[in-house]
Amino acid sequence: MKTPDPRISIQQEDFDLAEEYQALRNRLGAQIGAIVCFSGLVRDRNPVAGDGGSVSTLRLEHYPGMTEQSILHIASAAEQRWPLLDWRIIHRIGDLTPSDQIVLVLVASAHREAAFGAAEFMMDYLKTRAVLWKKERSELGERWLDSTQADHERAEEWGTTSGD
Amino acid sequence: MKTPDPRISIQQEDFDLAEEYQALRNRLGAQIGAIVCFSGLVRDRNPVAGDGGSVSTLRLEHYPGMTEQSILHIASAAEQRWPLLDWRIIHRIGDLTPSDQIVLVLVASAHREAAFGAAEFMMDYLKTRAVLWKKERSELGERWLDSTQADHERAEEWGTTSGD
Amino acid sequence: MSEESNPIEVHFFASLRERVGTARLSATADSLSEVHATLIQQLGTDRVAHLLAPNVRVAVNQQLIEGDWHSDLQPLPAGAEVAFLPPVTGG
Amino acid sequence: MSEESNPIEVHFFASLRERVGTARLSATADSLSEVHATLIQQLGTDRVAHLLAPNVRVAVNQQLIEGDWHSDLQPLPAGAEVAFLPPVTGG
Repeated sequence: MKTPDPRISIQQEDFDLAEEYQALRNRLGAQIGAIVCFSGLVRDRNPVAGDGGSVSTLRLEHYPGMTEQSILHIASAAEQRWPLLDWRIIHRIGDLTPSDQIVLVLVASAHREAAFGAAEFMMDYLKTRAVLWKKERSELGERWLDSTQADHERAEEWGTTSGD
Repeated sequence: MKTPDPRISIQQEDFDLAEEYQALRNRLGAQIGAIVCFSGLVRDRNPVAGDGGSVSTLRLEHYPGMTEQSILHIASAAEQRWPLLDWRIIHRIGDLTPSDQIVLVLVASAHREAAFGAAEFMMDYLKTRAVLWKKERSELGERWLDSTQADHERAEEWGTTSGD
Repeated sequence: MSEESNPIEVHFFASLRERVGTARLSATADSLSEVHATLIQQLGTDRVAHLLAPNVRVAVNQQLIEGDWHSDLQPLPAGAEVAFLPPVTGG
Repeated sequence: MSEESNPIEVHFFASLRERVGTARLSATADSLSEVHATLIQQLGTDRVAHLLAPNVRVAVNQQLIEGDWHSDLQPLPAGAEVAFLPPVTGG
Protein backbone atom coordinates (compact mmCIF):
# COMPACT_ATOMS: atom_id res chain seq x y z
CA MET A 1 0.00 0.00 0.00
CA LYS A 2 1.63 3.27 -1.02
CA THR A 3 1.67 6.48 0.97
CA PRO A 4 -1.44 8.54 0.20
CA ASP A 5 0.46 11.83 0.40
CA PRO A 6 4.18 12.51 0.09
CA ARG A 7 3.95 14.88 3.07
CA ILE A 8 3.29 11.90 5.35
CA SER A 9 6.14 9.51 6.17
CA ILE A 10 5.99 6.46 8.39
CA GLN A 11 9.55 5.29 8.78
CA GLN A 12 12.02 3.45 10.99
CA GLU A 13 14.87 5.88 10.27
CA ASP A 14 15.37 9.00 12.32
CA PHE A 15 14.34 12.31 10.77
CA ASP A 16 16.23 15.55 10.39
CA LEU A 17 14.22 18.54 11.59
CA ALA A 18 16.57 20.99 9.86
CA GLU A 19 16.22 19.28 6.50
CA GLU A 20 12.43 19.25 6.70
CA TYR A 21 12.31 22.86 7.86
CA GLN A 22 14.56 23.97 5.01
CA ALA A 23 12.56 21.99 2.45
CA LEU A 24 9.37 23.74 3.59
CA ARG A 25 11.04 27.16 3.32
CA ASN A 26 12.41 26.37 -0.13
CA ARG A 27 9.04 25.20 -1.42
CA LEU A 28 7.15 28.29 -0.28
CA GLY A 29 9.60 31.17 -0.17
CA ALA A 30 8.44 34.54 1.08
CA GLN A 31 4.76 33.60 1.41
CA ILE A 32 5.53 32.10 4.83
CA GLY A 33 5.19 34.25 7.90
CA ALA A 34 5.24 31.48 10.50
CA ILE A 35 6.49 27.93 10.89
CA VAL A 36 5.65 25.78 13.90
CA CYS A 37 7.63 22.58 14.38
CA PHE A 38 6.63 20.07 17.00
CA SER A 39 8.82 17.14 17.85
CA GLY A 40 7.96 14.38 20.27
CA LEU A 41 10.76 12.49 22.01
CA VAL A 42 10.98 9.28 24.04
CA ARG A 43 11.18 10.10 27.72
CA ASP A 44 13.04 7.90 30.18
CA ARG A 45 10.07 7.95 32.55
CA ASN A 46 6.38 7.58 31.91
CA PRO A 47 4.74 9.27 34.86
CA VAL A 48 1.26 8.83 33.36
CA ALA A 49 1.50 5.27 34.60
CA GLY A 50 2.52 6.48 38.03
CA ASP A 51 4.93 3.62 38.51
CA GLY A 52 8.16 5.50 37.94
CA GLY A 53 9.66 2.62 35.99
CA SER A 54 12.69 3.57 33.91
CA VAL A 55 11.83 3.09 30.23
CA SER A 56 14.29 1.11 28.12
CA THR A 57 12.44 0.73 24.79
CA LEU A 58 9.36 2.03 23.07
CA ARG A 59 8.20 -0.15 20.18
CA LEU A 60 5.91 1.51 17.65
CA GLU A 61 3.73 -0.59 15.39
CA HIS A 62 1.59 0.51 12.45
CA TYR A 63 -0.83 -0.82 9.84
CA PRO A 64 0.72 0.01 6.48
CA GLY A 65 -1.69 2.04 4.41
CA MET A 66 -4.31 2.55 7.07
CA THR A 67 -1.89 4.46 9.32
CA GLU A 68 -1.06 6.89 6.51
CA GLN A 69 -4.76 7.27 5.69
CA SER A 70 -5.60 8.04 9.31
CA ILE A 71 -2.91 10.73 9.42
CA LEU A 72 -3.99 12.20 6.10
CA HIS A 73 -7.50 12.43 7.51
CA ILE A 74 -6.17 14.40 10.50
CA ALA A 75 -4.12 16.77 8.33
CA SER A 76 -7.05 17.34 5.96
CA ALA A 77 -9.26 18.24 8.91
CA ALA A 78 -6.63 20.78 10.02
CA GLU A 79 -6.49 22.23 6.51
CA GLN A 80 -10.24 22.78 6.61
CA ARG A 81 -9.97 24.71 9.86
CA TRP A 82 -6.92 26.89 9.22
CA PRO A 83 -5.40 28.58 6.14
CA LEU A 84 -2.21 26.54 5.87
CA LEU A 85 0.48 26.96 3.23
CA ASP A 86 2.00 23.53 3.77
CA TRP A 87 2.63 20.84 6.37
CA ARG A 88 4.71 17.71 6.93
CA ILE A 89 4.19 14.80 9.32
CA ILE A 90 6.80 12.13 10.02
CA HIS A 91 6.10 9.32 12.46
CA ARG A 92 8.70 6.74 13.34
CA ILE A 93 7.99 3.06 13.90
CA GLY A 94 10.04 0.21 15.29
CA ASP A 95 12.15 0.14 18.44
CA LEU A 96 13.04 3.52 19.94
CA THR A 97 15.02 4.33 23.07
CA PRO A 98 14.93 7.31 25.47
CA SER A 99 15.75 10.68 23.88
CA ASP A 100 14.97 9.35 20.37
CA GLN A 101 12.71 11.45 18.19
CA ILE A 102 9.27 9.84 17.63
CA VAL A 103 7.19 12.32 15.68
CA LEU A 104 7.62 15.54 13.72
CA VAL A 105 4.81 17.91 12.80
CA LEU A 106 5.71 20.96 10.71
CA VAL A 107 3.16 23.58 9.72
CA ALA A 108 3.72 26.71 7.63
CA SER A 109 1.24 29.55 7.27
CA ALA A 110 1.12 33.27 6.58
CA HIS A 111 0.29 34.06 10.22
CA ARG A 112 1.18 32.40 13.48
CA GLU A 113 -2.34 31.66 14.75
CA ALA A 114 -2.97 29.11 11.98
CA ALA A 115 0.41 27.43 12.38
CA PHE A 116 0.07 27.06 16.16
CA GLY A 117 -3.56 25.95 15.99
CA ALA A 118 -3.03 23.37 13.28
CA ALA A 119 0.14 21.89 14.81
CA GLU A 120 -1.54 21.44 18.19
CA PHE A 121 -4.68 20.01 16.57
CA MET A 122 -2.59 17.54 14.57
CA MET A 123 -0.77 16.36 17.69
CA ASP A 124 -3.96 15.99 19.72
CA TYR A 125 -5.43 13.81 16.97
CA LEU A 126 -2.22 11.86 16.39
CA LYS A 127 -2.41 10.89 20.07
CA THR A 128 -5.97 9.67 19.85
CA ARG A 129 -6.88 8.81 16.22
CA ALA A 130 -3.76 7.87 14.30
CA VAL A 131 -3.54 4.12 13.68
CA LEU A 132 -0.40 3.45 15.70
CA TRP A 133 0.38 1.36 18.75
CA LYS A 134 3.10 1.74 21.37
CA LYS A 135 4.57 -0.94 23.58
CA GLU A 136 6.75 0.24 26.42
CA ARG A 137 9.48 -1.90 27.92
CA SER A 138 10.64 -0.65 31.31
CA GLU A 139 12.37 -2.13 34.32
CA LEU A 140 8.89 -3.21 35.46
CA GLY A 141 8.15 -5.19 32.31
CA GLU A 142 6.28 -4.68 29.07
CA ARG A 143 2.92 -3.14 28.40
CA TRP A 144 0.88 -1.64 25.60
CA LEU A 145 0.15 2.04 26.07
CA ASP A 146 -3.20 3.65 25.53
CA SER A 147 -3.96 7.32 24.91
CA THR A 148 -4.84 8.99 28.19
CA GLN A 149 -8.14 10.43 29.31
CA ALA A 150 -6.51 13.87 29.10
CA ASP A 151 -5.53 13.17 25.48
CA HIS A 152 -9.11 12.28 24.63
CA GLU A 153 -10.44 15.38 26.33
CA ARG A 154 -7.98 17.59 24.46
CA ALA A 155 -8.96 16.05 21.12
CA GLU A 156 -12.64 16.43 21.92
CA GLU A 157 -12.20 20.11 22.74
CA TRP A 158 -11.59 20.77 19.05
CA GLY A 159 -15.17 19.67 18.38
CA THR A 160 -16.44 16.80 16.30
CA THR A 161 -17.35 18.47 13.01
CA SER A 162 -14.04 17.47 11.45
CA GLY A 163 -11.11 15.23 12.24
CA ASP A 164 -13.47 12.55 13.43
CA MET B 1 24.51 46.53 28.87
CA LYS B 2 24.91 42.77 28.97
CA THR B 3 22.28 40.17 28.20
CA PRO B 4 20.29 39.31 31.32
CA ASP B 5 20.02 35.65 30.36
CA PRO B 6 22.12 33.59 27.95
CA ARG B 7 18.92 32.02 26.56
CA ILE B 8 18.00 35.37 25.02
CA SER B 9 19.91 36.64 21.98
CA ILE B 10 19.34 39.86 20.10
CA GLN B 11 21.53 39.69 17.03
CA GLN B 12 22.00 40.84 13.45
CA GLU B 13 23.26 37.44 12.25
CA ASP B 14 20.89 34.76 11.09
CA PHE B 15 20.20 31.85 13.44
CA ASP B 16 20.35 28.12 12.86
CA LEU B 17 17.21 26.34 14.04
CA ALA B 18 18.91 22.93 13.89
CA GLU B 19 21.82 24.05 16.07
CA GLU B 20 19.51 25.52 18.71
CA TYR B 21 17.24 22.47 18.66
CA GLN B 22 20.20 20.14 19.08
CA ALA B 23 21.67 22.24 21.90
CA LEU B 24 18.36 22.02 23.78
CA ARG B 25 18.24 18.24 23.33
CA ASN B 26 21.83 17.87 24.47
CA ARG B 27 21.28 19.97 27.60
CA LEU B 28 18.21 18.04 28.75
CA GLY B 29 18.46 14.52 27.36
CA ALA B 30 15.63 12.10 27.99
CA GLN B 31 13.64 14.36 30.30
CA ILE B 32 12.15 16.05 27.22
CA GLY B 33 8.91 14.75 25.81
CA ALA B 34 8.05 17.69 23.57
CA ILE B 35 9.80 20.53 21.78
CA VAL B 36 7.93 23.32 20.04
CA CYS B 37 9.90 25.60 17.72
CA PHE B 38 8.34 28.71 16.29
CA SER B 39 10.07 30.71 13.63
CA GLY B 40 8.84 33.98 12.18
CA LEU B 41 9.87 34.96 8.66
CA VAL B 42 9.70 38.16 6.62
CA ARG B 43 6.82 37.98 4.17
CA ASP B 44 6.91 39.73 0.81
CA ARG B 45 3.45 41.20 1.42
CA ASN B 46 1.95 42.82 4.46
CA PRO B 47 -1.77 42.35 4.02
CA VAL B 48 -2.50 43.80 7.48
CA ALA B 49 -1.95 47.18 5.87
CA GLY B 50 -4.35 46.28 3.09
CA ASP B 51 -2.26 48.08 0.51
CA GLY B 52 -0.66 45.08 -1.17
CA GLY B 53 2.68 46.80 -1.50
CA SER B 54 5.58 44.46 -2.14
CA VAL B 55 7.97 44.57 0.82
CA SER B 56 11.66 45.10 0.08
CA THR B 57 13.18 45.55 3.56
CA LEU B 58 12.18 45.21 7.19
CA ARG B 59 14.43 47.13 9.56
CA LEU B 60 14.37 46.04 13.19
CA GLU B 61 15.55 48.36 15.90
CA HIS B 62 16.08 47.64 19.62
CA TYR B 63 17.08 49.30 22.88
CA PRO B 64 20.13 47.38 24.13
CA GLY B 65 19.50 46.07 27.61
CA MET B 66 15.86 47.03 27.84
CA THR B 67 14.89 44.78 24.92
CA GLU B 68 16.50 41.77 26.57
CA GLN B 69 14.84 42.64 29.90
CA SER B 70 11.43 42.89 28.24
CA ILE B 71 11.90 39.46 26.67
CA LEU B 72 13.14 37.93 29.91
CA HIS B 73 10.03 39.28 31.58
CA ILE B 74 7.87 37.50 28.96
CA ALA B 75 9.75 34.21 29.31
CA SER B 76 9.58 34.37 33.11
CA ALA B 77 5.83 34.88 32.95
CA ALA B 78 5.58 31.78 30.72
CA GLU B 79 7.68 29.80 33.19
CA GLN B 80 5.25 30.70 35.96
CA ARG B 81 2.32 29.40 33.94
CA TRP B 82 3.74 26.16 32.51
CA PRO B 83 6.22 23.54 33.72
CA LEU B 84 9.01 24.16 31.22
CA LEU B 85 12.32 22.33 31.07
CA ASP B 86 14.08 24.98 29.02
CA TRP B 87 13.55 27.64 26.37
CA ARG B 88 15.48 29.83 23.94
CA ILE B 89 14.52 33.09 22.24
CA ILE B 90 16.50 34.67 19.41
CA HIS B 91 15.37 37.92 17.83
CA ARG B 92 17.14 39.46 14.89
CA ILE B 93 17.71 43.20 14.42
CA GLY B 94 18.94 45.27 11.50
CA ASP B 95 17.87 45.09 7.86
CA LEU B 96 16.03 41.95 6.81
CA THR B 97 14.57 41.02 3.42
CA PRO B 98 11.66 38.74 2.43
CA SER B 99 12.02 35.08 3.47
CA ASP B 100 14.64 35.98 6.12
CA GLN B 101 14.17 34.52 9.58
CA ILE B 102 13.20 37.16 12.18
CA VAL B 103 12.51 35.34 15.42
CA LEU B 104 12.99 31.91 16.95
CA VAL B 105 11.17 30.63 20.02
CA LEU B 106 12.08 27.15 21.26
CA VAL B 107 10.37 25.53 24.24
CA ALA B 108 11.06 22.10 25.76
CA SER B 109 8.85 20.37 28.30
CA ALA B 110 7.89 16.92 29.48
CA HIS B 111 4.46 17.14 27.83
CA ARG B 112 3.22 18.88 24.72
CA GLU B 113 0.54 21.09 26.34
CA ALA B 114 3.15 23.16 28.18
CA ALA B 115 5.42 23.51 25.15
CA PHE B 116 2.60 24.61 22.85
CA GLY B 117 1.06 26.95 25.42
CA ALA B 118 4.31 28.64 26.38
CA ALA B 119 5.55 29.08 22.79
CA GLU B 120 2.29 30.70 21.72
CA PHE B 121 2.21 32.88 24.84
CA MET B 122 5.77 34.03 24.21
CA MET B 123 4.99 34.95 20.60
CA ASP B 124 1.81 36.84 21.54
CA TYR B 125 3.78 38.88 24.05
CA LEU B 126 6.77 39.37 21.75
CA LYS B 127 4.34 40.96 19.28
CA THR B 128 2.92 43.37 21.83
CA ARG B 129 5.37 43.86 24.74
CA ALA B 130 8.92 43.23 23.56
CA VAL B 131 10.88 46.47 23.17
CA LEU B 132 11.46 46.27 19.43
CA TRP B 133 10.47 48.41 16.48
CA LYS B 134 9.96 47.52 12.84
CA LYS B 135 10.18 49.79 9.83
CA GLU B 136 8.91 48.40 6.57
CA ARG B 137 10.17 49.59 3.21
CA SER B 138 7.90 48.60 0.32
CA GLU B 139 7.23 49.84 -3.18
CA LEU B 140 4.80 52.29 -1.56
CA GLY B 141 7.41 53.87 0.71
CA GLU B 142 8.54 53.54 4.30
CA ARG B 143 6.52 53.25 7.46
CA TRP B 144 6.84 52.15 11.07
CA LEU B 145 4.72 49.14 11.93
CA ASP B 146 2.59 48.81 15.01
CA SER B 147 1.23 45.65 16.61
CA THR B 148 -2.29 45.02 15.35
CA GLN B 149 -5.53 45.15 17.28
CA ALA B 150 -5.73 41.35 16.82
CA ASP B 151 -2.25 41.00 18.37
CA HIS B 152 -3.35 43.00 21.41
CA GLU B 153 -6.51 40.96 21.78
CA ARG B 154 -4.56 37.72 21.61
CA ALA B 155 -2.10 38.90 24.26
CA GLU B 156 -4.94 40.04 26.48
CA GLU B 157 -6.66 36.67 26.26
CA TRP B 158 -3.86 35.20 28.38
CA GLY B 159 -5.03 37.42 31.24
CA THR B 160 -3.19 40.16 33.02
CA THR B 161 -1.91 38.42 36.15
CA SER B 162 1.48 37.79 34.57
CA GLY B 163 3.41 38.93 31.53
CA ASP B 164 2.18 42.46 32.02
CA MET C 1 -20.08 -21.64 4.59
CA SER C 2 -20.39 -22.88 1.02
CA GLU C 3 -17.45 -23.90 -1.15
CA GLU C 4 -18.00 -20.68 -3.13
CA SER C 5 -17.17 -18.67 -0.02
CA ASN C 6 -15.03 -15.60 -0.43
CA PRO C 7 -11.32 -15.98 0.45
CA ILE C 8 -10.26 -13.26 2.89
CA GLU C 9 -7.24 -12.26 4.97
CA VAL C 10 -7.58 -11.46 8.67
CA HIS C 11 -4.97 -9.26 10.42
CA PHE C 12 -4.45 -8.78 14.15
CA PHE C 13 -2.44 -5.84 15.46
CA ALA C 14 -0.45 -4.99 18.56
CA SER C 15 -1.94 -6.40 21.80
CA LEU C 16 -4.56 -8.35 19.82
CA ARG C 17 -1.84 -10.05 17.78
CA GLU C 18 -0.25 -11.17 21.02
CA ARG C 19 -3.50 -12.32 22.56
CA VAL C 20 -4.69 -14.15 19.46
CA GLY C 21 -1.23 -15.62 18.93
CA THR C 22 -0.90 -14.76 15.23
CA ALA C 23 -0.48 -11.67 13.05
CA ARG C 24 -2.69 -12.94 10.21
CA LEU C 25 -4.63 -15.88 8.93
CA SER C 26 -6.52 -16.80 5.80
CA ALA C 27 -10.14 -17.83 5.80
CA THR C 28 -13.23 -17.87 3.65
CA ALA C 29 -16.24 -15.84 4.67
CA ASP C 30 -19.02 -13.85 3.01
CA SER C 31 -19.70 -11.56 5.97
CA LEU C 32 -18.13 -10.49 9.27
CA SER C 33 -20.62 -12.76 10.99
CA GLU C 34 -19.08 -15.66 9.05
CA VAL C 35 -15.62 -14.36 9.98
CA HIS C 36 -16.71 -14.71 13.60
CA ALA C 37 -17.77 -18.32 13.06
CA THR C 38 -14.56 -19.25 11.27
CA LEU C 39 -12.37 -17.53 13.89
CA ILE C 40 -14.05 -19.55 16.64
CA GLN C 41 -13.25 -22.70 14.69
CA GLN C 42 -9.62 -21.71 14.07
CA LEU C 43 -8.77 -19.91 17.34
CA GLY C 44 -11.31 -21.06 19.91
CA THR C 45 -13.75 -18.96 21.91
CA ASP C 46 -11.22 -17.79 24.52
CA ARG C 47 -9.05 -16.03 21.97
CA VAL C 48 -12.01 -14.69 20.01
CA ALA C 49 -13.32 -13.14 23.25
CA HIS C 50 -10.44 -10.61 23.02
CA LEU C 51 -11.79 -9.52 19.64
CA LEU C 52 -15.22 -8.83 21.10
CA ALA C 53 -14.08 -6.24 23.65
CA PRO C 54 -15.93 -2.94 23.20
CA ASN C 55 -12.73 -0.96 22.51
CA VAL C 56 -11.72 -3.16 19.56
CA ARG C 57 -12.26 -1.57 16.13
CA VAL C 58 -12.65 -3.59 12.97
CA ALA C 59 -11.61 -2.43 9.52
CA VAL C 60 -12.60 -3.96 6.19
CA ASN C 61 -10.18 -3.03 3.42
CA GLN C 62 -8.76 -0.41 5.78
CA GLN C 63 -12.12 1.31 6.39
CA LEU C 64 -13.44 1.20 9.94
CA ILE C 65 -16.86 -0.36 10.28
CA GLU C 66 -19.53 0.72 12.74
CA GLY C 67 -21.66 -1.54 14.92
CA ASP C 68 -21.08 -5.07 16.22
CA TRP C 69 -18.85 -6.85 13.75
CA HIS C 70 -19.72 -10.36 14.91
CA SER C 71 -23.36 -9.99 13.90
CA ASP C 72 -22.67 -7.99 10.72
CA LEU C 73 -24.29 -9.74 7.74
CA GLN C 74 -23.20 -7.29 5.02
CA PRO C 75 -21.40 -9.06 2.17
CA LEU C 76 -17.63 -8.73 2.26
CA PRO C 77 -15.87 -7.58 -0.92
CA ALA C 78 -13.99 -10.31 -2.82
CA GLY C 79 -10.59 -10.94 -1.20
CA ALA C 80 -11.34 -8.54 1.65
CA GLU C 81 -8.68 -7.59 4.19
CA VAL C 82 -10.27 -7.68 7.65
CA ALA C 83 -8.28 -6.13 10.50
CA PHE C 84 -8.77 -6.10 14.26
CA LEU C 85 -7.37 -2.96 15.91
CA PRO C 86 -6.92 -2.42 19.64
CA PRO C 87 -7.07 1.19 20.99
CA VAL C 88 -4.61 3.38 19.10
CA THR C 89 -2.13 5.98 20.29
CA GLY C 90 0.49 7.84 18.30
CA GLY C 91 2.46 11.04 18.81
CA MET D 1 17.49 74.46 36.97
CA SER D 2 20.35 75.08 39.37
CA GLU D 3 24.04 74.64 38.49
CA GLU D 4 24.00 71.51 40.69
CA SER D 5 21.48 69.91 38.31
CA ASN D 6 21.89 66.25 37.52
CA PRO D 7 23.51 65.39 34.16
CA ILE D 8 21.34 62.94 32.23
CA GLU D 9 21.19 61.28 28.83
CA VAL D 10 18.00 61.30 26.77
CA HIS D 11 17.40 58.64 24.08
CA PHE D 12 14.81 58.64 21.32
CA PHE D 13 13.91 55.46 19.48
CA ALA D 14 12.47 54.48 16.11
CA SER D 15 9.78 56.87 14.83
CA LEU D 16 10.45 59.30 17.72
CA ARG D 17 14.12 59.48 16.79
CA GLU D 18 13.09 60.48 13.27
CA ARG D 19 10.52 63.00 14.44
CA VAL D 20 12.79 64.56 17.05
CA GLY D 21 15.72 64.53 14.64
CA THR D 22 18.29 62.99 16.98
CA ALA D 23 18.97 59.64 18.66
CA ARG D 24 20.26 61.11 21.91
CA LEU D 25 21.15 64.30 23.66
CA SER D 26 22.70 65.31 26.97
CA ALA D 27 20.98 67.58 29.44
CA THR D 28 20.78 68.40 33.12
CA ALA D 29 17.55 67.80 34.99
CA ASP D 30 16.41 66.73 38.45
CA SER D 31 13.03 65.39 37.38
CA LEU D 32 11.14 64.42 34.21
CA SER D 33 9.30 67.72 34.51
CA GLU D 34 12.65 69.45 34.18
CA VAL D 35 13.50 67.16 31.26
CA HIS D 36 10.36 68.50 29.61
CA ALA D 37 11.47 72.09 30.12
CA THR D 38 14.97 71.46 28.81
CA LEU D 39 13.70 69.52 25.77
CA ILE D 40 11.45 72.44 24.84
CA GLN D 41 14.52 74.70 25.00
CA GLN D 42 16.68 72.34 22.93
CA LEU D 43 14.13 70.95 20.46
CA GLY D 44 11.22 73.40 20.39
CA THR D 45 7.56 72.74 21.23
CA ASP D 46 6.69 71.17 17.86
CA ARG D 47 9.15 68.33 18.25
CA VAL D 48 8.38 67.86 21.94
CA ALA D 49 4.69 67.50 21.02
CA HIS D 50 5.57 64.08 19.51
CA LEU D 51 6.86 63.00 22.93
CA LEU D 52 3.57 63.90 24.57
CA ALA D 53 1.41 61.56 22.47
CA PRO D 54 -0.57 59.15 24.71
CA ASN D 55 1.05 56.04 23.16
CA VAL D 56 4.59 57.18 23.99
CA ARG D 57 6.20 55.32 26.93
CA VAL D 58 9.04 56.76 28.97
CA ALA D 59 11.72 54.71 30.70
CA VAL D 60 14.15 55.89 33.36
CA ASN D 61 17.20 53.65 33.58
CA GLN D 62 15.31 51.15 31.42
CA GLN D 63 12.32 50.96 33.77
CA LEU D 64 9.01 52.14 32.35
CA ILE D 65 7.38 54.88 34.37
CA GLU D 66 3.65 55.32 34.87
CA GLY D 67 1.66 58.53 34.59
CA ASP D 68 2.36 61.78 32.72
CA TRP D 69 6.12 62.14 32.41
CA HIS D 70 6.08 65.88 31.67
CA SER D 71 4.56 66.71 35.07
CA ASP D 72 6.55 64.08 37.01
CA LEU D 73 8.44 65.76 39.85
CA GLN D 74 10.12 62.66 41.29
CA PRO D 75 13.90 63.11 41.58
CA LEU D 76 15.88 61.41 38.80
CA PRO D 77 18.80 59.17 39.82
CA ALA D 78 22.27 60.63 39.22
CA GLY D 79 23.28 60.23 35.58
CA ALA D 80 19.88 58.82 34.64
CA GLU D 81 19.18 57.41 31.19
CA VAL D 82 15.80 58.69 30.04
CA ALA D 83 14.29 57.03 26.98
CA PHE D 84 11.26 57.82 24.84
CA LEU D 85 9.68 54.75 23.27
CA PRO D 86 7.02 54.73 20.58
CA PRO D 87 4.64 51.72 20.40
CA VAL D 88 6.61 48.48 20.23
CA THR D 89 6.19 45.40 18.10
CA GLY D 90 8.44 42.39 17.81
CA GLY D 91 8.01 38.85 16.58
